[in-house]
Amino acid sequence: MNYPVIVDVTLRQGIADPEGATIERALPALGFTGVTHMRAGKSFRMDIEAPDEASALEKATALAERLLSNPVIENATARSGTKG
Amino acid sequence: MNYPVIVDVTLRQGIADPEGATIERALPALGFTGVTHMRAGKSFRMDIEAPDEASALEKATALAERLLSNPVIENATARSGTKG
Amino acid sequence: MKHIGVVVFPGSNCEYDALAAMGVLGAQADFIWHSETDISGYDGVILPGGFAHGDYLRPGALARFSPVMTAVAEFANSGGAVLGICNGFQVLTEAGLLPGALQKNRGLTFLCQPTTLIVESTKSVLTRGATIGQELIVPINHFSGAYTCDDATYRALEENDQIALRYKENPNGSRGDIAGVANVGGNVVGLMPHPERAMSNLLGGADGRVLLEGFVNAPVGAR
Amino acid sequence: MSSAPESLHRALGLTDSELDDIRSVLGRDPNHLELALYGVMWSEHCSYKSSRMHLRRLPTEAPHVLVGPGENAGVIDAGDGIAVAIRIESHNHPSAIEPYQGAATGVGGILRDVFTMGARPLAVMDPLFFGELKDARQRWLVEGVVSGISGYGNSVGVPTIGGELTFDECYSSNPLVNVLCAGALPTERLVLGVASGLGNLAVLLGSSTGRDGIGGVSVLASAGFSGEDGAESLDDAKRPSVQVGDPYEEKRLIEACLELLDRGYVVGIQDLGGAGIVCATSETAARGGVGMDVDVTAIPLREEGMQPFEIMTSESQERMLAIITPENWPAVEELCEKWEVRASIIGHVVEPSVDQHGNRVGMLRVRRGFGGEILAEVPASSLADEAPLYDRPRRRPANLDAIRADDPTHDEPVGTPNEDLLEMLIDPAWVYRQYDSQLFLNTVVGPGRDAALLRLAGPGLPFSERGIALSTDSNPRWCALDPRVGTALTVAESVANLACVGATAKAVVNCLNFGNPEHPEVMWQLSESIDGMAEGCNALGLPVIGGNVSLYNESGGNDIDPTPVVGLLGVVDSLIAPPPGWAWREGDSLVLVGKRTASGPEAFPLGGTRWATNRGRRGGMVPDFDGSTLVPTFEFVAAEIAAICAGKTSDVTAVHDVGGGGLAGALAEMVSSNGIGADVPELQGHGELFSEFPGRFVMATNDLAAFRERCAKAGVDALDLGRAGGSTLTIGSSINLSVDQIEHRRRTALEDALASVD
Ligand SMILES: Nc1ncnc2c1ncn2[C@@H]1O[C@H](COP(=O)(O)OP(=O)(O)O)[C@@H](O)[C@H]1O
Ligand SMILES: [Mg+2]
Repeated sequence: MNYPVIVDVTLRQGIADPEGATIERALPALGFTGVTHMRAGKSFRMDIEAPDEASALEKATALAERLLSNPVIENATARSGTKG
Repeated sequence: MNYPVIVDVTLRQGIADPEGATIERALPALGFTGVTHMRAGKSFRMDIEAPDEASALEKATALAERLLSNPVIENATARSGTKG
Repeated sequence: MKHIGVVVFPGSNCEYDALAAMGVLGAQADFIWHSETDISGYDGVILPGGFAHGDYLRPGALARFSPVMTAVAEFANSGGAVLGICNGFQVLTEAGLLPGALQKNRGLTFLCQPTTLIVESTKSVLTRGATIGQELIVPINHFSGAYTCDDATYRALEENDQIALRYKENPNGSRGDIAGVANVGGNVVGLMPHPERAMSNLLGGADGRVLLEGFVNAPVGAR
Repeated sequence: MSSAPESLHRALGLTDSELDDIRSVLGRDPNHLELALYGVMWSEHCSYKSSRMHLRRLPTEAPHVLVGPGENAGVIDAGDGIAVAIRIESHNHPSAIEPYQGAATGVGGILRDVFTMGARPLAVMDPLFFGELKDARQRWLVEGVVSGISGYGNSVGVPTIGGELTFDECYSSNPLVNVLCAGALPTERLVLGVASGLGNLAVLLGSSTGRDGIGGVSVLASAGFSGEDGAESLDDAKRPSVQVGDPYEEKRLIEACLELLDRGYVVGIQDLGGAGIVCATSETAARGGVGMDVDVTAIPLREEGMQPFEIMTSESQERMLAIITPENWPAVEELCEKWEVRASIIGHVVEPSVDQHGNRVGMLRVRRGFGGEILAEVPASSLADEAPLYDRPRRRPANLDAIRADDPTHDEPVGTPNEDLLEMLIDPAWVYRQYDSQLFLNTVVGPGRDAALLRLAGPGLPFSERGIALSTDSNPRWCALDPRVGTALTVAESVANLACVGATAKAVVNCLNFGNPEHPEVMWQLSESIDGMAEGCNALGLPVIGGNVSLYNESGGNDIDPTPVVGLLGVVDSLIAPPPGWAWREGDSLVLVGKRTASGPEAFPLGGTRWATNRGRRGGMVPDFDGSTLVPTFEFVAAEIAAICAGKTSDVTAVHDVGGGGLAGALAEMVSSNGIGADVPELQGHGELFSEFPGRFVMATNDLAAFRERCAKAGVDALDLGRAGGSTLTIGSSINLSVDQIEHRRRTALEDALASVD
């Protein structure tokens, strides 16, 4: 079976996020107020062939940690996506 | 109140995704097989001040469409995040 | 003497180069800081290369909200000559003044190298002095230079003769080998290669001259 | 002020005797915060405590030197009212852990060192050293480091115009990422990092301060990696040291600082690098002989709950400290607002105190609020300049004689010379294509040639017809065999590179990358290498105007080969036409200029060459350094090419120095640059094909007689090397390769290696 999986990669706490900070700084001028703690992250959507969903997620987690993120600055988590 | 919100930005269907394709091509060599349809996307986490969650999400959707994505190539959706 | 404005966003970095090129061509050129709202008095406007607002979010995404862009849009809509080079091209697409979008290069790396361009149309203010089929060697310097658009837009570009320049050998995965496009009127044009870097044999070639000369000497639009 | 617990100093990287030194400076026990300040400022990285006594042996003076070692960057007078600032630094350990950000923040740091002097950064170079690419981790490092330099350098808007790329097993666990920056300024605008003027304000510019890089200098840069697998074994405790670069912030900071200087609003300015605010405030105060009161509550923070020691030692990137008069504050604030650069008054310049001996001592006081509680109070100069000096034990490696005796010079060739030659050709274009090398319209010769050559021009500079040339060089294989001679030869190699673009060498900066200084063999290598650099520089008439020492480049107890990197700055007096480059024309005569054979016992030594290394032979002897033959050769070549740059007609059509890959390598590189082959008569075996000693140039001319006459007049040897033409490179009976084969191999070697799968 093929299971849709999403891997979210976010910056670890305490790691500076210049992109998020720059976007946040720009918002008031665009008329968006009351937005704080903006953090930019990445996501990867994929289909994973596995006997069941749990092992698909396991595979995705390994992939997330080994390839899609650098654990020194990033956290990566896998969740199941929706078909489509 | 401040509501945590996540905006997911993905490439529109039919738009080439060289990043996703490159990762997918590299996978077998690293021992990951059975991974297909890899698509790279972005996510933005933020806190939005609003009277209730629904209006926070509404504000996030406007932000997502006006700024966080380029509708020529991307789709954007807002969902509520978890506190923390 | 023509008077050209070079828009400077925080993070722009080719503004001095654009200014120098204008000087070589005998035009008077001045910087326009991005917070300016009045750009009257210019015969043409250049959005130079660089990383406006750090290119954060997407190249051009934050810059298009800079106050000056409202004035640039008005200038463009009234027929004024507007040229976006590299990052400036990205800003113009984000602002909706040119169709399409620019995505990361196919190889996912920044590319700084000479490219050979083929002039596809002489309808734009940039290519009006060149001849169709003319080959020009002009360097590229970008990470997100792959021109992207949907099928309908691409057809429209071809039908309206909006494709100004194509690469002879596609370096970045650009749709249809597109290096530069114009709006329907031909007065707004954007390209990823840097003609201002090809203005002198001391620096490796002067093929950019025919492009920028055409731009500087474009008849002043109905404004 | 409560005093610190007994063992805290060790956790902060201070030894017991260093704690005693601190006690005697203060005349009391230090408190926790004071100890933390000493911990970072007396770290190897900040204090040069193991190397300082040796560095004093370098020549540092010449009439054109405006600023020598000791400041943020060295500065020379380049003529026409323009001064050039230059500095090189390492970012080795951060890059091993997070290659993208490690390299990116390395670029950010070196730029700040240069614009601190009032110079606009105009060029970056990046000497890089990795393990062999057959290892997947090395490929990850290479891709990360190169994209980090590309991502930061391109975005901040400074062209990267050259560097180095070396692969060797010894860097597998400890890659080296050095970055050099050169910038220019109107000579009269030169500023130094000095705080003076009682009542003046210390203003922090740029990013807010977070917990990033706390203890970076003491933990990351002043200790080795413990495990076999280098950075992979790094424990979690060291991880928060990773910093993220923000080139957009830096770009605005550059523009704001240069404008502040232009307008004369600034008395002194200093970048924040290693050791953050404590370093910048104590150094500026110490240089000015004044005291400084710093208010920790005035520093904008990015994170909540930060302790004073974290605030004072954080290495958050993209920050500068400006000393201004109070009257200028409103103007400074307004200018910074325009550039969207945050500016906060964090310190006051105060009267020095008088100590028990009646001496005036500028104190660094950390307070909670101006005039508020004093959290720390120490003499600024004791932090900045009075770290202990160590004469660490030195020992010549016991196995050095055996290694030298294992000389490959007389090895029988195993493969054919054709194969040997192809194997050593590699064009680093995959790397430098990722760098914007053309910004500012100055780049006459970009990356990929012998040296980079730029017009000496930039925003705000007076007009000049001059050019500047830059090169970085290293030869760790030679330096492993003989660090003294190897380093001297590296200097020579660098001067040769500059001669190829017509430049006269003016000043050296160096980055000394070595292993663990607590290993006596490493200290011996360092000391020998410094002597070699002094010898090379003296012979070639060059001052050393700055540098950086990176120690503890080791992993699992194994030190890297000694890797002194030489950065060389030269000047071309008139640059109105490009130098000839490598591309000869059909029918040109080829000449080997310079002494045909090496100085020393072997005519064509192969120790330390690519040829030997490629067959796993790492022993042997290096050639001697002989300044008396090098100087006239370099001067002759530089003058020949300078004439062309000045617009004179010349019969010389191409030039390239003989370096890595030897004479055969040089010829192959020239062939591949223009697609025209050459027919060269038989040389003296594979020794002459592949020996790499410097002082030789391949030059092409379309008037052999005239050219030979000029060589003779200059007293420089000239050996006929045959003719350019055709579509093959033939060297006697040993080399016969098509131009296409050579070109293809050079172009694809690196990309193929990066794409390989293990
Ligand atoms: N190998 C060296 N040769 C000459 N000067 C050196 C060397 N290493 C360091 N220096 C000089 O010592 C001074 C202090 O260096 P450093 O502490 O790295 O500066 P920063 O505080 O800017 O990081 C610099 O001016 C530098 O030029
Ligand atoms: Mg410094």
